[in-house]
Amino acid sequence: MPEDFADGWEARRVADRQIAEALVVDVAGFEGPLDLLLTLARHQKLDLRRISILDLAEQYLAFVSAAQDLRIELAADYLVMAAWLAWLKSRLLLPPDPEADGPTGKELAAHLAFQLERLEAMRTAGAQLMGRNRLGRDVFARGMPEALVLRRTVRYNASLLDLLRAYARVRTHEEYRPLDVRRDPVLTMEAALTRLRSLIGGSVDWTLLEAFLPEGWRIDPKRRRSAVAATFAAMLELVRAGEAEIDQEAIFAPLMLRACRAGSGDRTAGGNAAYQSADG
Amino acid sequence: MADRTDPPQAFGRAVEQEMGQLFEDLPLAEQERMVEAILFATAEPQTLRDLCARLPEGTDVGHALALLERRYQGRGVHLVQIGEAWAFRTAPDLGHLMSREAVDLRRLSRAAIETLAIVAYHQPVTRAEIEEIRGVSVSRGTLDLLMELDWIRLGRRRMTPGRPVTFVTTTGFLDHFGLESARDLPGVQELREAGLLDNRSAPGMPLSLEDDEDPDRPAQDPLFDPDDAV
Amino acid sequence: MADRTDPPQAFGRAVEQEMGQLFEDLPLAEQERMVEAILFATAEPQTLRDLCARLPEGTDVGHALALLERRYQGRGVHLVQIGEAWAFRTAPDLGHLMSREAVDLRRLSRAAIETLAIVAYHQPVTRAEIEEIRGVSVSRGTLDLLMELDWIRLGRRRMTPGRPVTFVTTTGFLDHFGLESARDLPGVQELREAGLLDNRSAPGMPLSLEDDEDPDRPAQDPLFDPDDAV
Repeated sequence: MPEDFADGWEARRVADRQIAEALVVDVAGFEGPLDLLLTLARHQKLDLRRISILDLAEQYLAFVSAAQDLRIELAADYLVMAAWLAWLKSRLLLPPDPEADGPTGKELAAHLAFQLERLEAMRTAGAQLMGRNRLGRDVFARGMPEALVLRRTVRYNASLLDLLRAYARVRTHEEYRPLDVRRDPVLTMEAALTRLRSLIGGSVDWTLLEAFLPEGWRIDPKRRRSAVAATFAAMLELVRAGEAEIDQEAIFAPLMLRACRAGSGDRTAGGNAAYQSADG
Repeated sequence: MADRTDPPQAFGRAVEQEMGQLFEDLPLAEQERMVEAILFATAEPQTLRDLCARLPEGTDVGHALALLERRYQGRGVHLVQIGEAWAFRTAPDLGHLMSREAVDLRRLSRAAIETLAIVAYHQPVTRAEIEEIRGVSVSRGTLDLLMELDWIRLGRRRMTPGRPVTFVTTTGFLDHFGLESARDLPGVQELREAGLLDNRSAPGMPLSLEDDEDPDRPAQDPLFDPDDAV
Repeated sequence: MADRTDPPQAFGRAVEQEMGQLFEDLPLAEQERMVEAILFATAEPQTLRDLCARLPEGTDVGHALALLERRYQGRGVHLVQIGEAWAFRTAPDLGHLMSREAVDLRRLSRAAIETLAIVAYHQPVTRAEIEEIRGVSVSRGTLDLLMELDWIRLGRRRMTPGRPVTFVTTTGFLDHFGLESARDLPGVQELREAGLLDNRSAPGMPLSLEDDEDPDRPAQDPLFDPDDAV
């Protein structure tokens, strides 16, 4: 490497570091490594087509190391870019290896330059768009749209976004559920019956009616009352169908239920049967 | 612009009036197009005073209105005076063309939009499958509404026992939602990446069997409550 | 509207066509004022199809629009073409007169502006391509916001591995930014000539985020069955 090149290099390094340090403070303001590179490139040359990718890589690396010296945490993609630029730099500095396949350093540098130019072009385009005559600010639509009511039709409206959100909701099942359950505080007898039928098989021993109340129907008095009534009706239904037996020691004593064992014939089992204290 | 009328302006106006003798007033044609634009864009009929407040000093609003009224004579839209105010109105003989404007927009119920989404993503899909995916039963009315809206229609019968009918989406559906084909609907992953899907909880969770907004929810849901097993 | 072809309608149409021969078509001037009335009455751009649906059979809407466009040249209100649709809009140089009607335009983040520009200039464009151009992943809610503003929508899926969805701009976008079509985007010709709109693939850059292949393929897969193609 020629010496004057090395000297120039040192001088530039100092300048780069100064730029980099000025930028470090503001690292949060960058939208990713490409944005940072574009800013560095702009510091280098106004015409992006004439920037030196080698210098740019050097500036970027200086920036990253300065940020690290200052113990500023950089997002991983900044470091990935740094590693890649370091590698690109070595590729640009070393004579090309005729054996190596894949893109040459020059090609990679050209693509990076293209990316920077493209990003800047889009940024400019965005600014131009925003600066156009805009509807509702510079240009106006009819302020008094006329709707002469002759025929009134109902049109249901839903946007694609509504549709996508609905699907997302269905697929993830994480809809917002309010704490107060706005369900009618009535448990239907059918519901209680279905539930009881499926549970009764497991109840060989006398079990309190209350143990069969569904979760969520046990605390709130209104709901509990409805659940007890429905479950009681369902119990009677099961007894009538010969699927269960029911027992009560005395009037207003707890009601107990168990599955009807075929051939047990113990239909009038005494109230002394030990019952589970399975109160929920 | 000159729409403020605080005292300093009154002084300014006097000056401007004098200036008006020095500088040319706005050409009448320009005044006319200004009035035209204002009357087109405002939501309320404008009185002479309203118009004056918006227009540059020295505008002869009355003259501009007269020119404008003549210009729109016999056109599809007329300039009409309503009390003290002015507005554009459709020519009375063309009112019938606007009859289609009278539509009531209503939002689709949550059950309906979810059902529609499921049909869109899973078509051809049977009612039982829709219910399985939503975790709640689908009322006949919901499907009827969607069919009436011409967003879904019956597809082929499924060649399974019972030969259930299937539902598919229509061209009307694509039209309404601005899709070129149902294939263009984004996948779950893409929805999440577009930020449409809140991924606080992992997908693939068991179907929730409760939907408190759905009255005809199957009655067996408490069965699946593990706490409840005796 | 006219996408159903059930017999009664077809019959009615045939009758109308015959009538068209019996009765003179509407004079052009009359057609022009009808189109004028409809476009004046609605705030939303109307497509040729919308207009045809409202006008009597045999109306030469294209011709009427051309006449109307010429008539409103240089006026306070212009007839403008927005994609496939037409609308009256106030002349841009008079915007200051309507400052009271001005709505607060939502300030967009830099990310949103850039993303919008990329969709506009590169459409149809995939999320991965947007990310490749910006060098960062598309932040949550950006595409969402642009869709909500009705500036972008889903286009066709790209027929590449993973079949990613694409984004394109809407008529609402053209309307908002006063563009007749995406070909009129500022500087688009120059950018194309400079090769900056080419889809140049990266020779092994770390910036190309190639995660279009989504791992949990959405459940709508059967939809994308090639046998299903219409």
